[in-house]
Amino acid sequence: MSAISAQLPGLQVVVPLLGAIIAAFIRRGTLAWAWATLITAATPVMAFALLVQVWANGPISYHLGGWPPPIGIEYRVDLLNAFVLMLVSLVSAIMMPYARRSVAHEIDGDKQAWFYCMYLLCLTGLLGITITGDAFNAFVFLEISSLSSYVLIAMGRDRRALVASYQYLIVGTIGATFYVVGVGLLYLVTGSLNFADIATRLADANVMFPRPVLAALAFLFVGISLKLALFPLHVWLPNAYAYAPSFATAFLAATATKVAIYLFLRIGFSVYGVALDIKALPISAVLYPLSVAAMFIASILAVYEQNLKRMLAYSSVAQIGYITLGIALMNQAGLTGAIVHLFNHALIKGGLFLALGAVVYRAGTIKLDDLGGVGRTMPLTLAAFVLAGMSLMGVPGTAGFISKYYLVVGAFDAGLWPVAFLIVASSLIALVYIGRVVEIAYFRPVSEAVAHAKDPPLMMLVPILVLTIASIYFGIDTELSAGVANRIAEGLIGALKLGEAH
Amino acid sequence: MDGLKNFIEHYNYVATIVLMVAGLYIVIARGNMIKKLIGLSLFQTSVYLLYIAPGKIIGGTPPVLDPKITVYSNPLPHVLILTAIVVGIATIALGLAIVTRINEAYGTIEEDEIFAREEQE
Amino acid sequence: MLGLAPDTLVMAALTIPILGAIVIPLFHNAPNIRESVTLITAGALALSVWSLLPHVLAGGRPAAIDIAVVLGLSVAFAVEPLGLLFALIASTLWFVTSVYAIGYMRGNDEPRQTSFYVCFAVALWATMGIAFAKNLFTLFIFYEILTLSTYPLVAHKANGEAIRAGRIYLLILIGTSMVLLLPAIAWTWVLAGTLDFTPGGILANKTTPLLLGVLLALFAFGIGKAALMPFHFWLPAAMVAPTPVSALLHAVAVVKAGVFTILKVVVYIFGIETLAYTGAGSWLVYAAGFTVIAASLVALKKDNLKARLAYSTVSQLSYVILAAAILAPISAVGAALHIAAHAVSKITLFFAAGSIYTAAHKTEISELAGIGRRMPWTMGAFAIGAISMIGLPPTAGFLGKWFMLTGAMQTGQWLPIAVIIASTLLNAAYFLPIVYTAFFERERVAHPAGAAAAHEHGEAPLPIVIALTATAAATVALFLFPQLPLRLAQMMVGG
Amino acid sequence: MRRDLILRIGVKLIIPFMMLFALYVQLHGDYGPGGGFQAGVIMAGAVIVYALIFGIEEAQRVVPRRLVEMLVPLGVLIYAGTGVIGLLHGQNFLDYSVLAADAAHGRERGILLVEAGVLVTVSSTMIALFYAFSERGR
Amino acid sequence: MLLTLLVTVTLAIVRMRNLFGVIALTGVYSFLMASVLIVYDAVDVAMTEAAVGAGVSTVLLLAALHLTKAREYPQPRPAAIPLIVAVGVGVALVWATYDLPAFGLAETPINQHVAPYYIQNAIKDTMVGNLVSAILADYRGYDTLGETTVVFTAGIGVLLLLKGRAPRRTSGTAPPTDGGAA
Repeated sequence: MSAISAQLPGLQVVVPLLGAIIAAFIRRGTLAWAWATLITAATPVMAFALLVQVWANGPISYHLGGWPPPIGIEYRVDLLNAFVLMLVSLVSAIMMPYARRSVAHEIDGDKQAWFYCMYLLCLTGLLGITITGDAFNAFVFLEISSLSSYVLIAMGRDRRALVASYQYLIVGTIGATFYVVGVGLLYLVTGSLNFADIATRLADANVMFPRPVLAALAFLFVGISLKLALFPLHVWLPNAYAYAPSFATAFLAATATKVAIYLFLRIGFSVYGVALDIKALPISAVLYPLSVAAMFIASILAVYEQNLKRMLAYSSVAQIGYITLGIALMNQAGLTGAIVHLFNHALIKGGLFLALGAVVYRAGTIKLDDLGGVGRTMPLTLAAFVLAGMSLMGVPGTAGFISKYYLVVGAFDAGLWPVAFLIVASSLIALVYIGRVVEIAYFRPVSEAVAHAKDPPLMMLVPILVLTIASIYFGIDTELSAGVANRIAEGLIGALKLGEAH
Repeated sequence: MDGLKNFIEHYNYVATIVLMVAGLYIVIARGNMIKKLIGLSLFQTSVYLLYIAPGKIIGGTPPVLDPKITVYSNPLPHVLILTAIVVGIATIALGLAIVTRINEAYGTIEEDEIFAREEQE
Repeated sequence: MLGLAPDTLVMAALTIPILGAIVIPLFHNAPNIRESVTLITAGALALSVWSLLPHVLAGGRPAAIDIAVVLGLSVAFAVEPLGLLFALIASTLWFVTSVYAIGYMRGNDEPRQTSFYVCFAVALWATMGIAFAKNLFTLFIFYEILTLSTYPLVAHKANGEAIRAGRIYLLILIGTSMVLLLPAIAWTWVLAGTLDFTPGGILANKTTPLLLGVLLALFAFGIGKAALMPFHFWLPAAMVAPTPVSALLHAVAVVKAGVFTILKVVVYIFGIETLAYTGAGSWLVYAAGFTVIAASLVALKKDNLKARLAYSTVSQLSYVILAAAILAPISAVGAALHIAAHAVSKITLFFAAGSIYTAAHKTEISELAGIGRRMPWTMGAFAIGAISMIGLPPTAGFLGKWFMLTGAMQTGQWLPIAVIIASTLLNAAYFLPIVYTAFFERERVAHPAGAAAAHEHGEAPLPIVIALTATAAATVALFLFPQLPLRLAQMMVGG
Repeated sequence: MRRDLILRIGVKLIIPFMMLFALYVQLHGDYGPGGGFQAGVIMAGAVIVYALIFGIEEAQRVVPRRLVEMLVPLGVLIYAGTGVIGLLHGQNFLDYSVLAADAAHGRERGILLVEAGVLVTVSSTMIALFYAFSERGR
Repeated sequence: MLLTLLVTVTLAIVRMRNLFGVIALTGVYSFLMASVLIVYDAVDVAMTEAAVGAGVSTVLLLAALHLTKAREYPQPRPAAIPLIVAVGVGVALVWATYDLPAFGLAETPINQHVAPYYIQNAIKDTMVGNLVSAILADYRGYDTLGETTVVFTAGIGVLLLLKGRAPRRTSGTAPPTDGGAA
């Protein structure tokens, strides 16, 4: 047992990796699905075990190939990435039962098996990015997840999926290359690739080579921002989410951007923040305007969107704005808000996109005007959609409220009360675009498109409801979400090396 | 003169950067999807030099151990770049596959035309 | 009265309505059972709330549930006098309204009655939550639930007008609460480190009078349900809803939740003393006073009966805010009394309006000539309600105004006094004509054809008549026996 | 150009040498430049040349599509499997030291194995790509 | 100097419109790059770059070109903004790299910190003389596993995308369905 728990960090990634490899040998879709479900179900278990270990005894360091860092590659699990690992794996595991029908409906039979193989690879990549303590290794797994997600997106029925995937490939690769350049510069000035090791050596390096250190930050920032769709680098996201297969959309929306944000936190706080005075770096200065712009512009774009998937995609860009805003605040409450919103938004968006997937499955369209009265033909699905929507607006008593509340308090603590008002004001726009859906779904006569639709089969319905209920539940019992996030924020801020000014 | 000296010392960087700029320019400016991919690979390739050039030690030899030799160039960047090359070609291959499909679906691989089509729909 | 432990009763009050909401849809296809479930739920709720009364009068503060959420936010409930008063009014009137609603919904065979009753039950659940909330956060949660659960009722008719009204309703109520109230709460937390309702308030010398004033403004306008101008539009808009909704929710539960919240914030968050000596609240007198007058003037212009009642409500609500803003304990008592008084009298008026609509399908005041002779009960009740609105004895309306005036006199504030007097005249000006036309004018017949239709109606269905007679009676009774609400109100201000 | 006898003979002669060279690059990787990846590319190159001259069908008769599609994951499996052996011996993932009596030999063996894995995946992937693209053409 | 040649080829690639020629040039580019790498003692990398750049990618590009039969059109879109962006990045980098250590020195961080360990211990750790192989397959073997996985991903991905005979849809005939369900 202890032997296994000692190997957990390795297994966390190796298991899905092996799963993916073996999935490639499978030909039958259903079988591949069962296999993928089994593998995925195993990941949150390991993640939870890791989280417990870390919560109890602090960070774990795992040396791949038995080589200690910086010679070899290190897996370093602290509270932050244990939390993200758990989020990613848990959400994926919840979604898997849903996948079978939805994928069978949207993907040709002979392609389903490999579709799941790609999904597992994507999961592997995301977990790998999250768990690794090595900058270059992170890049390799970034590429694994990226390449597989390009394929996942390109599998969409609509031919526009191909273009979306292509654009994502271009943008994603540029982002990855920027990241490599950034890592390269850091390597040139510190001679190391291990995050922790870089952090220890960065301060001296900054004395000798201040410019490359700053440039490296810039390149990493841009590279990762492209991945996490920080406004205005989000252009790839709406189409990618809109035309990908429903399951892929839900999966990516709930996990991919979150991992990118994690990487951002890791580099910003654990590397730069530890070595230099983070408040002296132009991080907040850049993040504030972009976040606010995202919160408003993206939300407004969502209001005018007819395709509901695109609407939610824009809303995702806006929500990412909240998270980056919380990061920019750089105080306890703000950072907690950012991290807890990472968690809540994954649940909320996961639920919303799954619900839309169910609509696609039954009604075959998600064009808002075709969905009149769908609330009456697919009551449970739409009820879930509305509830998750409320959580998205941040109605008190829902998970979304907790995040918003932390952010507002953080803004007040930072003495930025205008920001506090911007946060709440922008969440009103969410009310508008969710409200549109409610009006049409409930107060319009039933349209012919949805006349014969009904709630999806149980295997699809349950994941939707689970995620939705979770997105409400974590508005009351926040032990696992805000509680952990709070301690993570403490850890991150505690480790910061702040100048005398602060 | 110092500036010139510095320039020469950093010539490899400058060259690298020129390649990078060229690649990036192609990616952004060109509408032909294959050309874009070529630009992308240029962009990626340019990074190789950024890693490898600094690893070169004048008077050093390739990092293949040999009792007679004492000074070796830094092998680590080589390893990283090997990985980078592979990743690059993988990306290009995938990109080309997608482009092929796009061509089948739209009958063109000029982005502008495709966007024009989408406008009509 | 139920002999249960007080805490259990609180629990009951907080669970019964939501249980009802869950059970009602099960009998979607059996209207009779469905309605009786509603009645039973309402009755049980009223019973359990009334059973709380002795405990509270004895000085008890029954509590239930305490879930810590984050940053000291917790979901917790504790009954205090003002809350109990509010709960008593709401739960009792819910029972009456349910009786009325059955008559009304069937009389006009409205669509989607099941969802109507469900939303109604949820709304009442939210009201109980607000009444018994132990802290701002809990109150805020149920405040929003109330908004969201009443939205479907407003948009009930599902026609263009109803949907538009629904939009305004949501945008203003959610908007104000999100953009103003939420920051206010967060700010309060940052300042005071707690959100519990505490006698004497929690903000004593926590910040400068100026900021205190700003914070008060955030609350006063953030609580859109109090319909302080300019955030009152949602109320007239909401009148497209079926009359029972207008009656119970938009004359009692929702709007009273608004002023109730303001009262609680003034008394238990700021503390009357704190506001009094910092003078942070003085501006509120003007805002409220303005709303009182302005709304009355608008009401004068309205010919649609429900619209006029709505604007009357807007002005009456600001009475309560005004009373609170006077910042004299005695006027705070007046505010509490006025909540009760206005509740019973305004609901009577709405019942009457609905009754007219059901029996005669008339909505405009100009059509009401002589209707008093066809519907004596209805218009009689209407008259009582109107008198109470004006604030003349022997009706409940008189009490509230009386206490307000006394408070204003004591503190020597002349503006409130002027406002109250002026508005009294205005009230008379827009209510008495209705009563007059109804009873003393002859029926105008547009043309013989129309005449036939016009003649074919007497009183409204029995449940309706019963209901409005009961509330009218209550309006008078409250004047004759004011001890109970008075006692509760005085306990609130620590008397 | 299918008719061109000399070319066909020439290729027939070259291909074994390419294969041999690939193997050399593969195994010599420990002492000189080269390794699984380069070898894999060359190996694939051999097959591709063959296919170019003798046609896809002919090539697929020698190296069936199905086989290639199997080999792609197989290589990674070899690599990862080598890593798992470490796990099974209670060592960390990819710790080769357990593959032989003493650590150094174990690691040498491990390197050999994983390079083989790389070879398999790379060569088969290249061939698969070639097949995929050329089949799409017709 | 090779680098200069490299730069000129690159510029030629930027200018040229005939895709076939461009692909040919990329081949040349790769060979030049390879030779530059050899100068920098990166023999393995050079070998790979030659094999991949001049070999694989050329074949793939030609295949794709054959399939799409495309010839790049003269550009309607303005070149100003892209130029600014690209050059901006370039300037940033020049500015950044300016105070990096000069070329070829031994006492730079990267040549001081981790690398020496490999040079001293590779043989006794792994009995493999080629440091690159040693690091590639052992010290950083996990990266290489990832790299192989990337190849694997791309392979399966391409097969997945090009599987079966897609109906030869000519432009416009594809059903535009919002949300993917056809």
